[in-house]
Amino acid sequence: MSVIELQSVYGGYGDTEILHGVSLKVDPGEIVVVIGPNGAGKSTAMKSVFGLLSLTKGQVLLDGEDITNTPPEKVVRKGVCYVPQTENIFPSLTVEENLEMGAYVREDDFKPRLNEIYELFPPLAEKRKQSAGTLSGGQRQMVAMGKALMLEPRILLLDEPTAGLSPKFRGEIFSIVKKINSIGTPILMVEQNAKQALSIADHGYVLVDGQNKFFGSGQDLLDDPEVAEMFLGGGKAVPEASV
Amino acid sequence: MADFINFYFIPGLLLGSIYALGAIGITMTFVILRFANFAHGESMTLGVYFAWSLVQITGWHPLVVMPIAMILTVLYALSIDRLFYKPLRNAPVVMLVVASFGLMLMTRSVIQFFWGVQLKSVLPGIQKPILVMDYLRISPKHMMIMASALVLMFAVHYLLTYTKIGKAMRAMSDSPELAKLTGIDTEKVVVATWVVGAALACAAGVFLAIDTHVETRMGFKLLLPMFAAAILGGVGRPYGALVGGLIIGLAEEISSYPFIGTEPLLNPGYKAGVAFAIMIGILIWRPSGLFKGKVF
Amino acid sequence: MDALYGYMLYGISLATMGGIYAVLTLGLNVQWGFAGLFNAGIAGFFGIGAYTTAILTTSATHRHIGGFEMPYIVGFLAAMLICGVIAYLVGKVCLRLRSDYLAIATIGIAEIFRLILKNETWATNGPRGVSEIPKPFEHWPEPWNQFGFLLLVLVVVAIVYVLVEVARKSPWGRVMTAIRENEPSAKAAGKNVENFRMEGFVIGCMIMALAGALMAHYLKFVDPNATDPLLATFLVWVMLIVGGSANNKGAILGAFLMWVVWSATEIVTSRLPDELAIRAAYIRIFLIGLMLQIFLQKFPQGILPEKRPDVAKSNGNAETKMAD
Amino acid sequence: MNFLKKMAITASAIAMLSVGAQAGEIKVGSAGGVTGPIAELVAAIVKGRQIATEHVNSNGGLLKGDTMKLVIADSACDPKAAVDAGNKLVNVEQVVGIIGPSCSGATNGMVSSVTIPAGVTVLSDSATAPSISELKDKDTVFRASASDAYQGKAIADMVWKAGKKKVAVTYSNDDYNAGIANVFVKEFKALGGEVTGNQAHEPNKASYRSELSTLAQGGPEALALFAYYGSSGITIVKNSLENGLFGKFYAADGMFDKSVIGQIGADNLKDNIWITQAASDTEDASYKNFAEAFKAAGGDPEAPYAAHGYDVAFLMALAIEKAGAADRTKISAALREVAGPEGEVVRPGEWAKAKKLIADGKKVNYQGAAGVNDFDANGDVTGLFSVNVVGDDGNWSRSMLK
Repeated sequence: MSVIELQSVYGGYGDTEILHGVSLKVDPGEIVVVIGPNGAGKSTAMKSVFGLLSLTKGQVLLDGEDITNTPPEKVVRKGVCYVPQTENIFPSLTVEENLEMGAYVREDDFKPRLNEIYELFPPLAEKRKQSAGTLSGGQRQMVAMGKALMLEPRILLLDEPTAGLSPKFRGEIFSIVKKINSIGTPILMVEQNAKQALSIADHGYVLVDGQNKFFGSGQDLLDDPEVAEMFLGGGKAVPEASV
Repeated sequence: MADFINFYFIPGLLLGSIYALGAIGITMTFVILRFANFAHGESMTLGVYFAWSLVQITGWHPLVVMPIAMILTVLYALSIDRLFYKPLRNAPVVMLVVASFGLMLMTRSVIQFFWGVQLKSVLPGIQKPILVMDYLRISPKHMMIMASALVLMFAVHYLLTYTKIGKAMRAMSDSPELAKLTGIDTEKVVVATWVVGAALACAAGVFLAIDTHVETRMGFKLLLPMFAAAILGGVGRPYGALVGGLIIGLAEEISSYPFIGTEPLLNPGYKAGVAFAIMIGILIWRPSGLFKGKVF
Repeated sequence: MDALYGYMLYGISLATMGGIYAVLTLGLNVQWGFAGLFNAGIAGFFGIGAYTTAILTTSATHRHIGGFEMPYIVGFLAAMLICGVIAYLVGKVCLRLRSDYLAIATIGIAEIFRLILKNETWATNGPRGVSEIPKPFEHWPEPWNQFGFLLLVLVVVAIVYVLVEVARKSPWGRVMTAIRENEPSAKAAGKNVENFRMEGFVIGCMIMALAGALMAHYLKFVDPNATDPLLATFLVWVMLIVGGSANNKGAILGAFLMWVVWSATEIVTSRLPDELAIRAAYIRIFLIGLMLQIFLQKFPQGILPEKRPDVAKSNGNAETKMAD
Repeated sequence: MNFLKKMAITASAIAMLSVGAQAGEIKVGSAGGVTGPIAELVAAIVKGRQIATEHVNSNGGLLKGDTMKLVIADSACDPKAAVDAGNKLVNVEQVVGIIGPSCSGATNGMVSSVTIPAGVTVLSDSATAPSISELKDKDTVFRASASDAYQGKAIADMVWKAGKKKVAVTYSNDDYNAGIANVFVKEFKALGGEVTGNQAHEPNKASYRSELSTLAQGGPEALALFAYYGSSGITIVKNSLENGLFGKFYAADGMFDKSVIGQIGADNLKDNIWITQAASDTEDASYKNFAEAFKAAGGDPEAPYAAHGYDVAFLMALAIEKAGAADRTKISAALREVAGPEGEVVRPGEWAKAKKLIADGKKVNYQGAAGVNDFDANGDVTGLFSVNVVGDDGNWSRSMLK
């Protein structure tokens, strides 16, 4: 059974419909990447999993359980963690406090998990008493992901984790994503840097105008000339600007 | 110099700590519930009247009955939240401001109805100050107020730094949206905010009443300085509110010190305007306040 | 017969006060109903208007500056002009921030203005106020003088209503609605949001000053209590919310209705035993406040809801929330 | 929305039914700032009015046994509210005359806009602004409290006679206290005294230490304090005594209240504070009559203007009795006839005696609890004054000011 499955969902903000029947799924242990042009509804599709917008049609399933239109605070408790693209840390809290907040819904002792996170992100261990707002962009992203991982989630949703980062950090983030995945957490990720993202993905989706356009394994999509033409700069280098 | 310390600096500090305690509640509701709570001054007044009644019933010192008054004020704040603010939680925020504006007058009229408008006192009589080092005049009453204020400030500090709910409050004042996504129980944080805000408002009011007297419009008089303190410190920054309150209190008192000649620098009639002037200045030059608060 | 004549005179006074409040409420409607701006210091702008005309139109006295004996119309125009300038300065500071800041700043302005009125005795006669303000038609025989003034008020209400209504239907009004509903998309459409807000704020304040000027002539007296928030700020808010914000007819209806409720309830409460009658004054304030809360929660559209066929309303809230 | 309409309809229906004087009831408007900035003072004033009305009604009533009915209207110390209140009293309630309102501003607005055009007599108990004297009022505006001009001078004389040559002055910045301070400063300087500092203060502040510290410069021997006891007076005395800034205080009647002693303590105030108050003739029997009645009614006579409240209600009753009918147009002239100075003296509580005198066609001279009420051409009283100090029993003790 898929961890997360969107079955032909329709919806948007207010009266503006953005998703016109999007379907996608993430199977256990997978990294799934969603790419597409600006305004294609990539982030919106991800937010729909998290109950951040109201769906008019279609279903969202978590391990087969219907969680359509469940409010975000309940979705978290079901073990789905979401890292937004911006404002994904509490800047005035220290690194450790941020991680603690990530474990807010945990009733048990989260200390062991905290140490695991520090092992995963050694720079954070050094700066645990520093307020998160003073960290560099890449380290903030680590805090954001670490915060989400505190829950030992069933699936991790990442909204453009590399947006605004320099190419050096970008690579670092992708390798972290791979590392998180390798210890067993399935990941659904929206990305602008399609080429790099697809190269670590098990599967990829291409959304255009709120609808599915292409689907395939990461490598298939990279090899697909049409996809390459549209999103990978004709097979050339990935464009610098991500917005 | 002795005059400056005795009659300008110490009163300023005292007034400042009262503003500071009140401003913490304002700054927290502003950032967590996202609206400027005009009824905050009235929570303060109500708390004082609770304390006054308790003093009448028990005959104890106002500081002794203060915790009970604080609990009553908290209950009031929570029921107001349930009845009047919660139904508007999903409406545009400015509706909440309108509602709080209405509650300000409603609460005051209830106080005036039940307790009447006659002036009251929680601690009658006068206290001669103790002379320290031959020129510092320190009144025991003021020592008590300052000490209690300090205790409360440390309690707030402890709550915000070392408890889960306190950290959640700080997290939510950083970003309510992210707090929700993180799974923080935002309604619980809202409740905690009212608890802290109302309890501190009650304490600030009682301190003021110990220093002066009990009167139905005392809370409203403090509203503008408290807003100014919250904005000066940076909205959503409880420590900022503390500093902001102290600065506003000191500035109000010191503004009429005769720095030049024997006439007050500023006509004391304009004292109440000092807080406002500082606030406007901050809004022009640094809307995020001294401690990088939220700007909406 | 005497009684009937008395009721008629009371009716005139109700209508006159209602009319002045209607002007105030229309001014607030431009700010809140059109532009979504929260002005918590209506009393301040109202007072500025009242004092300006009072000082310009009274005859010479040793109590305050003046002796200009200007015609009423000059008083009215000057009141609006001065208020407009002050509103512009306030707007300059606050309008780039969210509405709460404006609310705090405007309540502060009312406070500062009150302090100036009280302390600058040479100009304003301090707390003792400006008396013997001339009143249009006061030399006509009773009750025609009252009728005359009522007519003046109603004419002003009509003029303000027509102007504000024209503005609402104009492209300017439509942009205002768009900004209030969805600021980001209005910005994206290339509208200078801050300028539009400023225009709404300044125009609203000028209308409030006009109401203040009318009140000064009606009462023939003005003192720093003119800036008291209860009757000149809070009541106006209740009027607009009850009548229907963003609807000019609603604003006028709300003003007349609430003034009648406010004034006439005392006729009932004054019949209570004395002790209660005194305390009933507070119950009156409480009930008016409660009414505001009920309307805010249950009928946020007011008695006459906003008419706006072209824009869907149901999802307005969701949109603003997301836009935050 | 329906409930709103219903509410309005019910309200007006009740109003209609109950309007119009019932048989044997004569209505007098009782306007006062029962809400608003001086509400705490007005509560006692209104009580004074009620006690006078009870005295009238329980001793034979008005005219042919009619009862006098006070109709309360809230003037909120605000001209807007006062005009509305006046309109209701004059036009809906059809009162014979109006006592009150409390504040000068409210009085100014109400009489200019409502009662002077309507020809209704107004007798205020606590409006003291000099500008009220100057209104072109067709002799319909009276007041039982002395214009500030008199009391300011009385205090200046008292301070000077007490041998104080240098004083500092502070006043609460409201219409009443600012006016009286102004007169005091002028008169005290005219006597040859020195005013070392003269400062307004904003009422209702938490502390006045800094103001007082500035005022204490220049060696003043006493503080002339013009304030209401509640909004700032008590705080100022407290702050001064606690910090040794001032030890002696001279004050006007806004400071006269039992709570001043209650909150500061009799020991601290004994021989340190002098508060003037309007008074009647030498023996001050009028005040004693009033004070006993007020205490019997469960009130505290030592409240500012409570006595004036009594006087205006009593005077209004006398005027109606004298006019012989509940006729608005005759009240003004009748009021002058019952107020003195000629005629047999009538004191608070002596309604039966007054009623008989009037019935016999004799002249009456009401000597009020708060002073002689001989109206001058402007409808003002000049007033004698008494001074209150803290007596041996820890209460206010009162003596005439010569």
